Amino acid sequence: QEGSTLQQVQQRDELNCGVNTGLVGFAAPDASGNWTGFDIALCRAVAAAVLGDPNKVRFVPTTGQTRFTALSSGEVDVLARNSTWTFSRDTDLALDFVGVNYYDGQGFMVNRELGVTSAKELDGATVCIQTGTTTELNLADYFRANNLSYTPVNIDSNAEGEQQYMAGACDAYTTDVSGLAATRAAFADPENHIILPEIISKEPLGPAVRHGDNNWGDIVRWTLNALVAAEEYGVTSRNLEELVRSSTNPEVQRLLGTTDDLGAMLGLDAEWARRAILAGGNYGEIFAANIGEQTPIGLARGLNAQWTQGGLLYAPPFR
Amino acid sequence: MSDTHAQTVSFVRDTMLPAATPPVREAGAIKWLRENLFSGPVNTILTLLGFAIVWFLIATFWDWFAHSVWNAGSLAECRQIIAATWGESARGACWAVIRDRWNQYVFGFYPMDLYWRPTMTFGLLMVALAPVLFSASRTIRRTVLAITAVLTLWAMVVLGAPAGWLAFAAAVLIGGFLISERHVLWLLPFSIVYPLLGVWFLWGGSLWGPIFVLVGPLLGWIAWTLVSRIAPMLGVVAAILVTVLFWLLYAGDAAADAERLLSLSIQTVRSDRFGGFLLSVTIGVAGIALSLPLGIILALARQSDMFLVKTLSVIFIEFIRGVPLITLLFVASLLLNYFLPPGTSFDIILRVIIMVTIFAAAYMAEVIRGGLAALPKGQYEAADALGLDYWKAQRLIILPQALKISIPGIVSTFIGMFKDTTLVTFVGLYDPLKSMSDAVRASTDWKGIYWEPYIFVGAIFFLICFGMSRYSMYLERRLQRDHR
Amino acid sequence: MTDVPAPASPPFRPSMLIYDRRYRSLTFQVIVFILVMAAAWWLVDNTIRNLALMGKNFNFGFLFQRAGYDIPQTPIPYTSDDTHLRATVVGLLNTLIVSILGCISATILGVIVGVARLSKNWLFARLMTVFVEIFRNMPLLLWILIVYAIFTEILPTPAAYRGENPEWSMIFFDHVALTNRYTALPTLAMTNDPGSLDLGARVTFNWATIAFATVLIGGLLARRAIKAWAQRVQDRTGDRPTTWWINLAIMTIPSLLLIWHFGLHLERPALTGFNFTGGLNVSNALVALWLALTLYTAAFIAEIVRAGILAVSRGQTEAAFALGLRPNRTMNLVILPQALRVIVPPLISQYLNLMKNSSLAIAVGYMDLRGTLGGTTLNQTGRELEAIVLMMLIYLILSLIISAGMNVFNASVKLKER
Amino acid sequence: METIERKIDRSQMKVSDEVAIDIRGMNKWFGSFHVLRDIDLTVHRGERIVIAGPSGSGKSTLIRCINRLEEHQSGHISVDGVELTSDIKNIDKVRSDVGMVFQHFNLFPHLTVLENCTLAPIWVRKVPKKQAEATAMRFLEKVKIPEQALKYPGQLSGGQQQRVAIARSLCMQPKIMLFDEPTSALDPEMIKEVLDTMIQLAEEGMTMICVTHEMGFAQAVANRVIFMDQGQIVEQNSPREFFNNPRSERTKLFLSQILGH
Amino acid sequence: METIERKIDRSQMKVSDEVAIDIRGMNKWFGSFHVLRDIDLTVHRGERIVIAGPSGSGKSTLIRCINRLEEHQSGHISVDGVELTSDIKNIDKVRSDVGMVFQHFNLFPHLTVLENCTLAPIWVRKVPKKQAEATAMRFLEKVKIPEQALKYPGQLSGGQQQRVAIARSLCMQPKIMLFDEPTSALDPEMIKEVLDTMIQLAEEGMTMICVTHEMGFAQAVANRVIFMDQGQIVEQNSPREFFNNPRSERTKLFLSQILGH
Ligand SMILES: Nc1ncnc2c1ncn2[C@@H]1O[C@H](COP(=O)(O)OP(=O)(O)OP(=O)(O)O)[C@@H](O)[C@H]1O
Ligand SMILES: Nc1ncnc2c1ncn2[C@@H]1O[C@H](COP(=O)(O)OP(=O)(O)OP(=O)(O)O)[C@@H](O)[C@H]1O
Ligand SMILES: [Mg+2]
Ligand SMILES: [Mg+2]
Repeated sequence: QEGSTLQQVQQRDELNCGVNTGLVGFAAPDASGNWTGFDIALCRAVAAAVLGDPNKVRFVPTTGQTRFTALSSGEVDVLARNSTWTFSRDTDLALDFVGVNYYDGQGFMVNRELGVTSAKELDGATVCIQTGTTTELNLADYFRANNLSYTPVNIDSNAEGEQQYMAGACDAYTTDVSGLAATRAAFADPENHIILPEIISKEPLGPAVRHGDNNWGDIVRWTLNALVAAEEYGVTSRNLEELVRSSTNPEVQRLLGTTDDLGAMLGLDAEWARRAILAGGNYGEIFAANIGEQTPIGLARGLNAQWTQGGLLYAPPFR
Repeated sequence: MSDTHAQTVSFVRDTMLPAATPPVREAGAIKWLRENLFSGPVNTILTLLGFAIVWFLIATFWDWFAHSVWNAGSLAECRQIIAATWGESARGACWAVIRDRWNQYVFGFYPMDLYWRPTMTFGLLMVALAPVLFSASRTIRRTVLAITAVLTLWAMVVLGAPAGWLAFAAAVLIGGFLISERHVLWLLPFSIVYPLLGVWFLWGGSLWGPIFVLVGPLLGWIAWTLVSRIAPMLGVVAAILVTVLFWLLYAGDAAADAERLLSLSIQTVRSDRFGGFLLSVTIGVAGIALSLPLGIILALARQSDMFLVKTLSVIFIEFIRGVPLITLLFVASLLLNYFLPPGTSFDIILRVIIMVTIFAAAYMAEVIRGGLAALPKGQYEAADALGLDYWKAQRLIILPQALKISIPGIVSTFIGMFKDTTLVTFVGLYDPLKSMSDAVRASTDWKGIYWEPYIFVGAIFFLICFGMSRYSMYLERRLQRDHR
Repeated sequence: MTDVPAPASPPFRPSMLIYDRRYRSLTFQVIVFILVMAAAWWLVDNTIRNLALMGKNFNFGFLFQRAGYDIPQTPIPYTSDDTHLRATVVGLLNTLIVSILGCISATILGVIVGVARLSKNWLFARLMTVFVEIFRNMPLLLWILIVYAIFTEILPTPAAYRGENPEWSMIFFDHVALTNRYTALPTLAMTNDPGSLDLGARVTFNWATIAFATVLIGGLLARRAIKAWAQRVQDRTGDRPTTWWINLAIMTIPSLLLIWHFGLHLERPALTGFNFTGGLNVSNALVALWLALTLYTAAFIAEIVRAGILAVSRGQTEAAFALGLRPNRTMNLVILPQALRVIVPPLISQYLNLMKNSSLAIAVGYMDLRGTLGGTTLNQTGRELEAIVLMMLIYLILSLIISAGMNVFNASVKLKER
Repeated sequence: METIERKIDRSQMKVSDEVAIDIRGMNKWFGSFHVLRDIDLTVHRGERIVIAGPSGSGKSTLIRCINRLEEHQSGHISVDGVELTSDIKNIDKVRSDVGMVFQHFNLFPHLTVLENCTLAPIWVRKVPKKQAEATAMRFLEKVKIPEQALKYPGQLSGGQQQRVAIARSLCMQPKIMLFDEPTSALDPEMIKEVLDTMIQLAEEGMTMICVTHEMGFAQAVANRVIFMDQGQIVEQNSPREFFNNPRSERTKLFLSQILGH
Repeated sequence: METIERKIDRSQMKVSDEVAIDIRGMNKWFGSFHVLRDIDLTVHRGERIVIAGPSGSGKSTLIRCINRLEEHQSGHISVDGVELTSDIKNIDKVRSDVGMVFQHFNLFPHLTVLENCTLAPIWVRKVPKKQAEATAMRFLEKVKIPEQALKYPGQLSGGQQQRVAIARSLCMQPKIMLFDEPTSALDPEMIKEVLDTMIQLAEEGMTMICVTHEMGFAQAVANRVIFMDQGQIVEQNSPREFFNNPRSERTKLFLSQILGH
């Protein structure tokens, strides 16, 4: 295999990024085929960091089946497809999850009319579930652990799941809470559907790269960290130019490459993080623009707030 | 008792009777009804049942169709319009979604300013097909080509094609029309280069790529002429070898070098931009064009008296026919990368086309084998006795006849394959039926719309497939009549 | 006049490898063999290197790990604690269930439509033509999706059966409930349960089932015996005794006795909580897939049947009529036996297609072989190479079994010719 | 021709006065095409009638009307006193009394020769199988192929197949036999064996109507030759008169074509 | 027969001493069935040989061995000095020197008559198209159907088709012509036109081997008649001797059957 992933990407002058085939808010093509979403923004940030242009990305839609193969076979350089970081995927599947860009958990959505307020009351229910995901395993485990019975209705895509749920073909729809929120947001009557309080699993979603190319892993990891750190330090796409000139915070200076050429350690130039942040803003900006409370998806920051705000986002120091 | 009875009945007719009209017992329409609908108790029951079915279908779907809305920006708006026009409880079809997402259904995510390119490619396809498909009838050819030319040029103007390309398309379409009027077979060279032109138009990039792809078979042909003097069969092997080696080893670099010397590029459009019917038709046409020759080779191999060749082709054909297409598509999307040298990864559409081709070719081989088997042995013997070698006999005598016999089977394989292009949805491509409809439904505007996309896509598939099967029936009848 | 075959071959020269017909074909085969071997070696070598690069190996051990996921429809007992292997078997059984059901119903419908297309009734024949053309010329996937959509959109949720004055009521004397999730059917229950036969691996057969199967098979054998007896009587006297009432008795009375013995009765499904319980809930995924496969395949079968009947020349009917045979006898004795020979081979390849097409189950989430082994298992274990190879092998074996059946049939009915 | 003439024992072939088939003013149309026009024909028991005429003149249609393979639209046909109407009983009666041999044999390819011959006796006449088989073997012997009884029709030559077809008809013990160009699908070597069989039948006094172009057969066996053209009976006469002294212009033309080479 | 005899100008038909075909001790098996046994046959340039014999005696197989449509297993065949082995070059050479006419014509139905005739010259002999067409027209004129050149074989009568087949062979300018029962699939009216064509060829001195049952043709044209039975040459002689004075018992039996009716 000639060269590292970085070299390959630079030679190709394009980043191949594996994404979901269509999950509004995270990754979906619009009517003219432009991809937008939370995961998309991360891809663009990496492309900006590595190639200098956030648009030099090719989005490869992957299904639940094809995503990991696409990555391990080299079809994509990075997989940013709301995939859960699990032990076996990290080890047995020979992937490297380089961080978490969204802390999620699996939940249930039910129709308000059912009068159900807790997942424990779902005994005997019919539950719609997307095949081939960790949610399938979590669901089985949860109901077993609580000694409840259920009938799964396997569905093949999110759109199909919504359809089934809306028609009442299942009592509950289960997937990651973020997905539930996104789905509910698109309903004509969101107020009639509630997301139950139980979160039955930990779903750290994050970008993954192939095992073995640590340098490339570092690049993706630190691009993500740069976005998170940028928010922590108040670096936004709007004030970035100014901070480059005026910031006195040494951490910010190192992040933006005005002192200490950290980029060289990654094999990039000094301004890599600037470009990554400029691509779509810092983590907070990306969140707000794609899935935040102002968007139809309407997700609160919750666990995904900075550690300083009581969340779990915690970028290691740039030094 | 006598043997002379005959004398007593001896009879000669002097005046011939004129033909009379049949006795008319009832008026025409009533007679027809009685004969065709009510000719017995069972028939009467069947007729009533038939009417019941028709009535049920009409009663169920009529107001839904009657209350169609063609112009709205979202499903909610549609429902408002329906409620406003036909009352609160009225149901109605919201065809506005097709109108709204027409481009997406037809072109997928192809860049909007380049829509004229697929349009032109499709228009030129008709010219390329003229000598192959429409050679049988001058009227049909004239109609098809004229309509194609007008429609294509009109669509290109509407879609804002650059003047240069417009002129090019006009030249080819009108030129093709004129040439086909004189001698349709003169268009064959165009048919041969068309696949490469088509690829170039659709995907863009440098023209040198297709040119050097074309150089491969050219070199192969040279090798064949040289070697086949020694032995024709070795000639074929050499030709294939030379072609493949050239493609693998030199074509890429040569094209890149040439491009550096003289740039012949148009804007590149990547595979992930393909979707909707553009994707189906691209995969379908490519699969059809490639599976036919492959199928012929497989069929000949299966008919061969060389044990090894025969066994290999039997194994191949039976294996492919024994597994579902969807598993082969999985192979394309999941496993092909295992089988290729590490680090190579090529276009998913191309991989899918390869698998679809292989799949169709196995079926095609069986169809053609049937045609070969139907030929009388005398044809082979006559060819032998005239001194034609194997390849010439196949090319000039056997295949033309076998293919004609197999036309119905070939076309139904094509139809099956075209329908199967919808399965690419399972490997993440945007087929018009499922992926595209899911994508449309994922947007807030059209969430919850269900029937209309399916009916629309189904209707288009029906038109194409039904048209193909009718045309093949026409062709079959025509060929039968031709040589009698 | 000797009969000794002694063909002596001329001495070998290297140029004969190319010029001599016999050796040339040998040469060619050797070249082909080398090329094929080289290609195979190339593929295998690539695979090995790729596996090494990805840090994977080719190993079916994953089949014995815990599967961890649930399957909606399990013909044999299965829980998420079972292995992937068992999940695979469940998937395979689900594939077989929908395939067999589909083959049966598609054949029945196809024969009816095919014969109806030949009917003298203009309206009915046209309707059938429309049916055939519509179903043949649109993708199967579309039909699966549409049928499934009809089920989910038009049928009610179980909740519609709730309350004093429910919006929907159960059909067949309150025994069957149609919902947009499943069809709730009554189950058979016994007051004298004879216990079960354990086949190991948690596969059990109730003795009552076995008893019924025995009675059924016995009945069929008895029917054959009676038919043979009727034939003998006819051979002897020329008159064929009427046997339908004996047959009816044989087929029903022992079963009725068994029902009485085991105290067999129907247990109605009842709406408890979210769903109907106490009955057999046949998921709409199965029903929709089955229906779509049936309709789609029936359209093809109808054409085959029609062609088969048309293939029996008009002269055969005329000859039979001229001999004084009545139309129904002509059909049974002359037309059908001949038409079957024409119909059965393409019919069986339709069965093959149906079996392969059932892999589209994924579209409605029916967990067949593709959904278990080629879906969730593949996905959870990441063993795509092994899973897909195994899945293709299983499909291939099923296909080969079906075609072997076809070959046996073909050989047995082949017309004797000169 | 000589050989045939010589062999035949005309003394056996008596014609009775009983009427076997009576056709009066019969007309038939295919759609609006008038195939048979005003046919009048009386056939007596024991008569051997040959029908000749150019292609498309309605010969086949005429004899197919006699056992109701085609329906006539006006006029009357009665066979053995049974009038052919759409009454099924009458049709059944007539069909079991009238045997028919087709140009293309129309043997049932999925049954052995013996089964071909016993099928109708067993299912229509309800004859016990043993007895049906015995009868069948007798007739197979008569047509000189008892040894082929267990073969399938596809394994026989054309001439043998046609003889089986004749035997099959005879097994129903018909009173009248219809032949529709029984030899025209045969190779020349096989024509003779089939004609021989037919001559034998004639000698035994079977009432026969035969559409054929074998003029030698007509001269030797027929006691009446009927010439049809454009759906009409143009001339009928004894074979001698017919061949030596044709009276109608059309007949002359036809004979000159047939016997021309 | 008379007509044929009269027309022929035997003076033209010279037999040279040159050997055209030489078969020595040739044997052939189909599987374990010994079809041809120890065949020895020498044909001189200009000779016209008729092969007769009962069905299945190996006549077709023999002449098909001559242009290697069948492979012999022992013995030697040489045609025009070229020994037939499995060497392709030799086979090609022989085949382009030997024309063959089949019982069932085997014309190519998808090509016009003219294309049928020009196909082999163009593709095998690499004759320019114009020239090939001119030659073809010449031979079509010779077989008296130039006006049918642009029709398809399916539109011609059997006799015309067989004449096209002869013309097609002639277009390759063969030195030897093989005929395998060229008239036996023809209707009687058409036999004569084909025989006439063959006679004309014979008169022009073509070397011919002809399997046929047309004894009139044999008497008129052949200078040798070969009688085969059970894969062996049982008798060969001049036609006059052969017909008037057959020596072997089997020949006598055969002749009595053939000329019997
Ligand atoms: N089922 C039919 N429908 C319409 N026309 C028919 C039908 N059968 C026969 N005809 C027409 O009726 C005419 C007489 O046919 P028929 O077969 O009786 O002629 P034929 O004298 O037996 O001729 P041949 O010697 O060719 O058998 C022909 O013109 C034929 O085309
Ligand atoms: N390809 C073959 N395989 C096996 N046996 C064959 C083959 N071709 C011919 N035979 C047998 O070889 C014998 C001679 O056949 P051939 O065709 O040469 O006879 P023939 O003298 O030409 O007879 P006919 O007059 O019927 O044409 C026959 O018994 C035939 O069954
Ligand atoms: Mg007729
Ligand atoms: Mg022969």
